[in-house]
Amino acid sequence: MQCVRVQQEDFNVADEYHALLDAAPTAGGVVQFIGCVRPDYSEDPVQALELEHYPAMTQNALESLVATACARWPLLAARVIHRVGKISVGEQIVWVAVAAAHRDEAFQGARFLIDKLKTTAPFWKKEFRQSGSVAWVNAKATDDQAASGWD
Amino acid sequence: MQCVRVQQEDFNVADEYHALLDAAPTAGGVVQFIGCVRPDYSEDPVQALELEHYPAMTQNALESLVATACARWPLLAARVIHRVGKISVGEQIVWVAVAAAHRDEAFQGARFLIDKLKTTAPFWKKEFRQSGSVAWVNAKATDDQAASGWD
Amino acid sequence: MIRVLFFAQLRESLGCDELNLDYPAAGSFTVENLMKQLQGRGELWRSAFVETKVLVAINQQMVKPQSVISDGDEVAFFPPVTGG
Amino acid sequence: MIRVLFFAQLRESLGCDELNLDYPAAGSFTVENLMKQLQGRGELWRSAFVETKVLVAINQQMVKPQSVISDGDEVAFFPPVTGG
Repeated sequence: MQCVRVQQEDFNVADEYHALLDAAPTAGGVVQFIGCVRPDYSEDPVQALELEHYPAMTQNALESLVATACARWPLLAARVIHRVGKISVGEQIVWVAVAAAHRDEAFQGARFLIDKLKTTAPFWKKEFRQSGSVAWVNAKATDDQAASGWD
Repeated sequence: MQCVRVQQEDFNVADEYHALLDAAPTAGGVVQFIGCVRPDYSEDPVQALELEHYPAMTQNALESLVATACARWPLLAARVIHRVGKISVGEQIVWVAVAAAHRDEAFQGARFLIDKLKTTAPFWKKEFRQSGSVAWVNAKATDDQAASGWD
Repeated sequence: MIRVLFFAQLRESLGCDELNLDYPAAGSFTVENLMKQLQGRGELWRSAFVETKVLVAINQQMVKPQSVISDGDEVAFFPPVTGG
Repeated sequence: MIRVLFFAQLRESLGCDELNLDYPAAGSFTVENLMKQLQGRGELWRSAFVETKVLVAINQQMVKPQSVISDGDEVAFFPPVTGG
């Protein structure tokens, strides 16, 4: 069973993991990826991110990624939760989880979903630093490479 | 911080995930793998596994894998929990979790740990089927291939 | 009518999140045609589309600059995405 | 003295989980030498070591058949592992 959510509120990994297992009782392997707001130790550290998105497109873009993953590997369940709005350092941003009979599919499916999410889902991050400076985050070439590795 | 446990009792993924995050507050990405006793839909389904191990060797073997992973990738935390004794269908057997600054290391570290665990850590599974038949599980060639892919 | 949306840096640098444009009467109208038209709105618009990488979606699906826009479509322009 | 341990299928088919053997007086004594000695214990032992794949650890470290055993070592024989 597939499930995609875009929300402001934080999510509880334990609840989500158990809901995933309930949806995939025959799973032999589950892979979960959680992305967090990483503190940096620069002179002017990041205190929070703000995530803008394109609401009419986001849900569809994520559902389409999940559908692609489920067509490519025999997945029993694949889920994505992505937060938007202001998120402080150390907090969770994204959860990707895949259940499958075997670990290889689970790892590949989860990695595919986060790699493709990072280059195709319409989210944009803005960094708020201690000094008060605010700047949009630039896309990374390494993310493009990781995503195109699946094509 | 590294942490390896071999135990009879089940483990709580939520508690373990939070302990991992506490140990790696600068993590940007966390990957968790959970292996479960997969039900099979044969005429004589598996009802439980019994996991035998070589107690004097198991802890060291897992710690050595974690140390190797931490030397190979810049991991902030890497943990393994593996159960032994009788485990019923649907229950959790193993938890591997890795926290890192970036997702690539986290995925690679977690995959390395479970692939190597499956071919080098001294655990053996025995299947108990509905009819009362009991048989040792055979090692899989695909597991050897997955593990040697890291050499 | 075409509804045109702008997001993130692009929205901020243009000072505009949405435009409603008349659909041109003649011929096939592509994303490239629309971008050229938008660049004609002034230096701010020219530099936003020429000097930075801009992605485009028609009706919430990512498309290429050669894609054809139909009357009534929602066209969104935005910088490379940075979620996850 | 060498402490020899057997696990899983191997333990069950041999009906033996542990042996304590005298360390041989002369020359270097390898895992292969020990395996040959164990096979001499009878058909059950011969077939267990010849017909199935057996892994070996000296003092809880996986080793190759050519590895040398020292007096006082713990040597463990077991089938391919199936954890995880």
